[in-house]
Amino acid sequence: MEGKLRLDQRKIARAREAAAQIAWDVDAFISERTTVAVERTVLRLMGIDGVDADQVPLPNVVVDHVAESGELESGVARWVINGVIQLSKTPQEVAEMVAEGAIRLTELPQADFREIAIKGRELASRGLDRIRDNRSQRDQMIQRLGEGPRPYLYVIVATGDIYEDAVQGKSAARQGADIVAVIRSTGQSLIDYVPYGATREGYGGTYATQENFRIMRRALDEVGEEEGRYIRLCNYCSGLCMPEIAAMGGLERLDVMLNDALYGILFRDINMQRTLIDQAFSRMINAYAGIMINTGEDNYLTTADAVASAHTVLASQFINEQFALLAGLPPAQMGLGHAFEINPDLEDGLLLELAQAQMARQIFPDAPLKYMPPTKHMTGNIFKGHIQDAMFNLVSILTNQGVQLLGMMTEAMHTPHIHDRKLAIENAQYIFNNARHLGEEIMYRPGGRVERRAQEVLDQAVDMLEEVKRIGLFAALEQGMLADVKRGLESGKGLSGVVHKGETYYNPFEEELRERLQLPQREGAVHDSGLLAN
Amino acid sequence: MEGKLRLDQRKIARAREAAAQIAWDVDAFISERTTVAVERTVLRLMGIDGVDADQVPLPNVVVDHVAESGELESGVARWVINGVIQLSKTPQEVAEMVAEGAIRLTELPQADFREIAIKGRELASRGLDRIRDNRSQRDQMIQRLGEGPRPYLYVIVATGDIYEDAVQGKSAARQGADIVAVIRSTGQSLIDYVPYGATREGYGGTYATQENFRIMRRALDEVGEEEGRYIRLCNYCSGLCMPEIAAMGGLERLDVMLNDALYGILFRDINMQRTLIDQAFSRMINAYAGIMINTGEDNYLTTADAVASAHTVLASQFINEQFALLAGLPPAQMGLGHAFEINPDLEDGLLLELAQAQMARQIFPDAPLKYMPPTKHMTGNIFKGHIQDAMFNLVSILTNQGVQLLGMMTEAMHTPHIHDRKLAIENAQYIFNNARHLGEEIMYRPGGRVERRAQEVLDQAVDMLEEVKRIGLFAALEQGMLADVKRGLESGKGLSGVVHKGETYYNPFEEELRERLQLPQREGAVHDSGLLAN
Amino acid sequence: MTVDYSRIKPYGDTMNDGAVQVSFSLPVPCGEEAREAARQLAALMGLEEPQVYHMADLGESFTYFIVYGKCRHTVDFSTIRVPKVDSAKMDFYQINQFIRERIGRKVVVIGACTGTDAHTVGIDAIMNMKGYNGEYGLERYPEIDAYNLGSQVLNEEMLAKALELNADALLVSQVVTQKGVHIANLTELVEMAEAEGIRDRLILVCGGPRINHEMALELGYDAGFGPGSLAPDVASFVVQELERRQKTR
Amino acid sequence: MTVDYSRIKPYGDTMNDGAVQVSFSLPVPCGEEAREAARQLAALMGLEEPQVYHMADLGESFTYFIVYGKCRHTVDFSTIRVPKVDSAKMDFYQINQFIRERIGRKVVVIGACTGTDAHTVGIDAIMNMKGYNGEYGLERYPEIDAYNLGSQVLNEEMLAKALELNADALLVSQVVTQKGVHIANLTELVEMAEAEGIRDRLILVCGGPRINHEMALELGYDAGFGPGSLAPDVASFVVQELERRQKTR
Ligand code: B12
Ligand code: B12
Ligand SMILES: Cc1ncc(COP(=O)(O)O)c(C=O)c1O
Ligand SMILES: Cc1ncc(COP(=O)(O)O)c(C=O)c1O
Repeated sequence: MEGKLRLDQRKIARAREAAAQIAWDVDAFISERTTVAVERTVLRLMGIDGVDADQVPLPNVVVDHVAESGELESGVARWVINGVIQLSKTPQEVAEMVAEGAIRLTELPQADFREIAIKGRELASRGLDRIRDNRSQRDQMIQRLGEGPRPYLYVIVATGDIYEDAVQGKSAARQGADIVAVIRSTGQSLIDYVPYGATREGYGGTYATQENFRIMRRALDEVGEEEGRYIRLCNYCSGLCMPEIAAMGGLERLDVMLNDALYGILFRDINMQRTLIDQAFSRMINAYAGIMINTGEDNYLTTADAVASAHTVLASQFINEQFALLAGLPPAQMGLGHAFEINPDLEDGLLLELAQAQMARQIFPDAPLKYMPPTKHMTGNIFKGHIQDAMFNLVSILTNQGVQLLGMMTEAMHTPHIHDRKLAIENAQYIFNNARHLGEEIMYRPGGRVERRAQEVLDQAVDMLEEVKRIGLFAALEQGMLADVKRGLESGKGLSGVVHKGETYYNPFEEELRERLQLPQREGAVHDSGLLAN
Repeated sequence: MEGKLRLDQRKIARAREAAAQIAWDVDAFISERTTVAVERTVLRLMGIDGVDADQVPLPNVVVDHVAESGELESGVARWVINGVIQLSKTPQEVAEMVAEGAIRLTELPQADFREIAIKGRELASRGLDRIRDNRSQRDQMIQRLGEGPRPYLYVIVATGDIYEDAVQGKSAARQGADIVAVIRSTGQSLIDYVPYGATREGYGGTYATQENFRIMRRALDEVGEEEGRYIRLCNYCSGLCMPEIAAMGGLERLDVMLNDALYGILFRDINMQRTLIDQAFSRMINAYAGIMINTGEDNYLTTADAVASAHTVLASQFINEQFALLAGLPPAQMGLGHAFEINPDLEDGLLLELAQAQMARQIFPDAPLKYMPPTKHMTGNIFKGHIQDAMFNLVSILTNQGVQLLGMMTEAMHTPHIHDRKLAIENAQYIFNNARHLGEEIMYRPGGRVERRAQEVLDQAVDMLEEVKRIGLFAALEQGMLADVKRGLESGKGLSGVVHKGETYYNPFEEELRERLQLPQREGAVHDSGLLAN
Repeated sequence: MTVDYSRIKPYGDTMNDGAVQVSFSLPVPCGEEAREAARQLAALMGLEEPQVYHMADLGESFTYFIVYGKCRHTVDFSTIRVPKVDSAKMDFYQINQFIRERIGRKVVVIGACTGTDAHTVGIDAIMNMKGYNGEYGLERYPEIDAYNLGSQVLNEEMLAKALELNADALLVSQVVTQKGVHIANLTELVEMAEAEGIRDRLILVCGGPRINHEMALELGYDAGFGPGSLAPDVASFVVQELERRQKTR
Repeated sequence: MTVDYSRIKPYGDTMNDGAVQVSFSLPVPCGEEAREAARQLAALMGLEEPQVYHMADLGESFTYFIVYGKCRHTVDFSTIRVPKVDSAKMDFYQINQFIRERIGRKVVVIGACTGTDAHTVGIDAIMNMKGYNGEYGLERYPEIDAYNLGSQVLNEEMLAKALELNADALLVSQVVTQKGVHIANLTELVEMAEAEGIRDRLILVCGGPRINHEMALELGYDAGFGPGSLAPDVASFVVQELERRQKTR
């Protein structure tokens, strides 16, 4: 697409450079640390699943167990693999023995590290192969069944009961949805483990569990076969269990994941170190799983004004883009977020929405931009709400967005009812079809209101990013430069789960992922050490 | 406004020339004829009102009376004025005496024609002065109260009961309406008299009577004062009583009138001679009363397909324009009609709607185009309907229309309920405000789909008009070239009411109107005869 | 997630949650008392926990409301039986063949939009040559003599024409329904036909956006056709009914 | 056009026409039987002549309906009385002056969005410096010590803080209402305050989009504030209630 709005390419380049520098600086920090969530993820990827007698997930049991022994700085993999070798058990069996209190991992005899590394590599290969297989299964299914045109129609289900969700999801697919997201129960993002099994009781959403993923995946595959269209499944790869959920998503063939480098820090008061480390690992998994991430820039506009804070959305998109690149996520998997949240009563507000959407389109030409609907200014007037959603759909088709999170006329009331989605899908289908090529036909007056607005937002974003680059992301977060909230380096939830890697730290999955994603290995990686060279 | 779509100016000129020729040819035909309705109008303008013992309106009684005597070819004015002179009565008293059977007008002694002409001129002046006074009262009220911005928000009331209509109209004005139209009961257009008094029983609308006009006028003036905004009143100047209703509208200060040169012929099977003669006189009155007419091109698209028949709308606009000019109606009073009736399920349908609306805007730059909403493709799905209406509103603000007949989400069900209008007004206000200057910001790709479509429609209209010019309007109507219906010169309703003017034909009101409108007098007019030169 | 079809309830996102949306206006001035009145009305309608989500002042002491609530009523779906036009649906070719083979003469059909109603698009859709939605209208059927009388046809005229042409079937369209004008008009036709003693000789069919088969039967018609009907639907019914009558006669 | 306020009915375009619009889904497969079920449900709701104007297949044996009908229920508007926060509404300056003159010390107010609810925009609108809709929040009031605890604050924490700061008033925001989670949470706070014997020392105020004063009273609060509330509304109530209590104490 040739630029419809004349944007200064040098400013775009400056913004990108600043964001890259910001991400690199953080990456150096990340490289020296791991978290309990990353370690649990390693275990999940080894195939460890299930809960102990107290319903504590085995990955937590094992990580806590290693942590208690003060050995987490080497990572859990080393200890579990040693157990596997020493006891000739599977990782799952080893974990169960730990849970039963039958063994203490750090007290078992130690195998030679080369042996551990060989086993580690084997396990990592096997684990990632499962993810790779899912990815290629997805590719084949899409090949065979086809998929909806873009913008994809994305709807949520959120009954709290996974079995109702499955029904609602299937119904949505029959109505025309391309992506079905299961919204999580309030509060899940702040619990430091992933609940287990099928769940039927959530508030404002349904717990994300691996079994729930499976139930939904099966339901959507079923309906996809019948409708002759691959239906994508989405969930939230956020909160204190970010990388674990990425692993679960990879293992259960989720297709889309909410996954933002900064969201947890800003909007859930999760400790910044914790989230930044977690997101890096989660994104490598998402990248490898072929999962499209969706970033959460819309959240900036739920508290701040969408006109005044438009540039913070753009700045965050740049940062998310750079963190994604560092994790091996290609632009085609970057569902960078933004939202249609300008007060509908603003004169010429639609011009500003158009400017923002078109600007994002031009700056991130290969990203399947995820466009969020009006929410904040939706009211109990469902009729007015339905046309706000129509305007949102119009802007999307005019600016060629990638993923259309459908607005619901009942936004101000409840999570969507079964027919709310139907009406929302009809709305989008009508507008998309009836204005299909309008975007190709219209041009914006050079120097006009739309173009000037885009330029102004870009300018502000460049300024902001260069300032963040100057002081560093941590300081910027501490000063409340993003989303107007101040977060301390040492405060927020989950800090205690951050662990400085020791000399002996070993994570075969990260190494294998980096290899497969063609990312450079971290310093000290076994992979680069020649240990495994035969 | 500079042309956004590049239209061939020569083609526009050709279309206009053809339409002018078509109208002139018909005007020559009209000049030799009058109708019972025109004659009744003369009586109404003289102040004759009320009904006889059988509820027959006095204008009908008197015209029928003169017709019975075989003297209608001289017009009624001459006979009534003679009665006024001979009996020293007012026209109303004379009419009442006729109704009571107390006198036979044609058998009274005859005054000298010069005396009749002087009296005629006096009555005509007095009658038209009332209309002029109404016009200046409107101007003053607008001056004092102000009015809504364009596009005006136009809504209908249609309860069947004038007292309910008044409530609904006031409520609509409070909600933001600029124009309130009272829709007529089914069938009224085919009755050859105007019902009398306040009416409370109509189907699909309320009878148009002078008393009903008065009741609504009072209600809207009241609410206009309170809301600080002049509220326009609209009714239907169509059917067998076209010119009478124009007179009633002028006398009761209506502001807008549905008034189309061809509608009655095509869509009500009224005889073509009858309608064409009637429309000419009705339009002179509307012109003088400062009433904005609204033409009925939307009707073409309720039976025909809006894509295939788009050019018939444009052709009819050209014809209506020329008939209006012949009646002294300036472009500022020409609410030329068109409609948003393309099937909403058509891919890129919105592009075609935009093309049509923008084209009309450019071709008739000074006309307050009246834009009709989707009706035919509205369904019981009120939610979808509401967004069809939103798209309609969007096209209107993008193309700078003059009068926006608001679409109702309940179009497929019932004439509007009190809250349907509220939601419709909210819809328009939201879109108009939120996209206020978007029309100024967007340009259409030269040679693109939108522009090509407009060019194509214009081409077809030129062809059609030149063909109609070649064969003449009557023949064209006979061949079904307009709206796909064939109408005979001698068939259809109301033909018996057409009268060839005699040598002695006299209509002081037409002469006075032509004088005041600075139109040329008809051949044989007293005005040009020197008779009245003192 | 199993459904008890003998007691079905509205569904929002949880079985039997009863979720219902309602909107209406009340002739009361906008305010908290109005809101309470709306809530009470919803409660009378059987909505539990009625929530007024939107309230708008319409002026002139009218107020508009959008309400959601949980409906406590249930419907026994398992026993619902809806009368349907029970003729087998045939296509253009089959219908003409049926007439040739089983009726053995042309079938005469008259259609009109009657009373003061001037909405011809519906009856045209059924009758006109070019048809509607890809289906030819009856005028195109070689074995049918179709007469479309157009709009605003009085019942007298309709019956006179029926006698004149010895019609087999009358197709009556009614679109305007305000204040039940269509009911009055449809009823009048049946009564006039009965009065003239020709009711049994005619297949009476009505149609329109607010017509359905059940109500047509109630009004004394042989069939009723609602929105989306096409010529073959009507023709299939008419020819089969005609054959049936010929057999039983 | 006169209205009988003791028997008001919905209004479409004619007094007492009862016009009501309803929409809902039923867990039944789309078809004529479904339409009939919808009609029957509407009839149970008291709608006469129910018309199903739209029916849509939602898949998975669910069907959506849009229905209009004429409601036969009436409401007695003339006797409706709605409890309202009855304090006089003052502005920023008057409130501060009131505190200086009649309370004579700073008023301590604690606010939070409690339970698992993380929607802070509402409570921030009331409390934050910058305020909302052109009205400063309580933090800006010189005579008020305002503490905004933010979101997902547990009831225990809230009460502990109240004791610690010797608070005059607690402002509780609840936005998520699914499955009645807000009712449970609001009730718990009152019960805990009572259990600790400090209920009477506190002015308890709740607010949120689905809260109203009447329901707040029922839940044991002193006042409730719904959508569109602003800081002066709350502060006016708090300071006047405080004065009243000081007087009666
Ligand atoms: C087009 C239209 C017009 C055109 C009609 C042109 C024409 N030659 O037909 C014009 C502009 C002239 C018009 C005028 C009026 N209209 Co009108 N009109 C409509 C509109 C927009 C569409 C109707 C239509 O063509 N539908 C398409 C056809 C194909 O559908 P259908 O009629 O349902 O027919 C199908 C089936 O029902 C069935 N069918 C129909 N008839 C029959 C008969 C038989 C025997 C069979 C088997 C089947 C069958 O088969 C058809 C094909 O599937 C509707 C609103 C809407 N969206 O529905 C309003 C509407 C019908 N009109 C309405 C009104 C009030 C009027 C007026 C009275 C307004 C006024 N006072 O000026 C006038 C007067 C007309 C009159 N005297 O009757 C109201 C009726 C309200 C009510 N329920 O009573 C409506 C609903 C609009 C509204 N909300 O106010 N109208
Ligand atoms: C913004 C928003 C968010 C933001 C919140 C950001 C933040 N920091 O607050 C984010 C994106 C984080 C969010 C998340 C979620 N949200 Co949310 N959200 C909204 C949204 C769009 C707007 C709410 C808002 O800010 N309103 C503006 C404020 C000013 O209005 P207000 O809260 O009513 O406050 C006014 C009055 O009520 C009153 N008031 C309010 N509190 C108090 C307190 C006192 C003491 C007083 C006196 C007055 C008062 O004064 C205020 C000013 O006038 C609504 C939908 C909507 N349009 O209403 C959904 C909505 C509230 N969210 C909803 C849900 C389900 C969620 C999630 C649970 C979804 C999920 N599973 O992920 C999450 C989880 C959050 C959690 N743990 O609670 C649902 C709730 C459904 C229900 N009825 O139960 C809604 C209705 C959307 C929907 N249809 O699904 N959400
Ligand atoms: C990136 C991201 N993660 C997660 C969530 C969901 O919230 P929670 O953290 O409560 O699961 C959102 C909310 O929209 C989001 O944007
Ligand atoms: C010019 C004109 N006159 C009149 C009418 C109204 O119809 P009727 O002739 O039945 O009054 C219309 C319908 O839209 C119209 O466009």
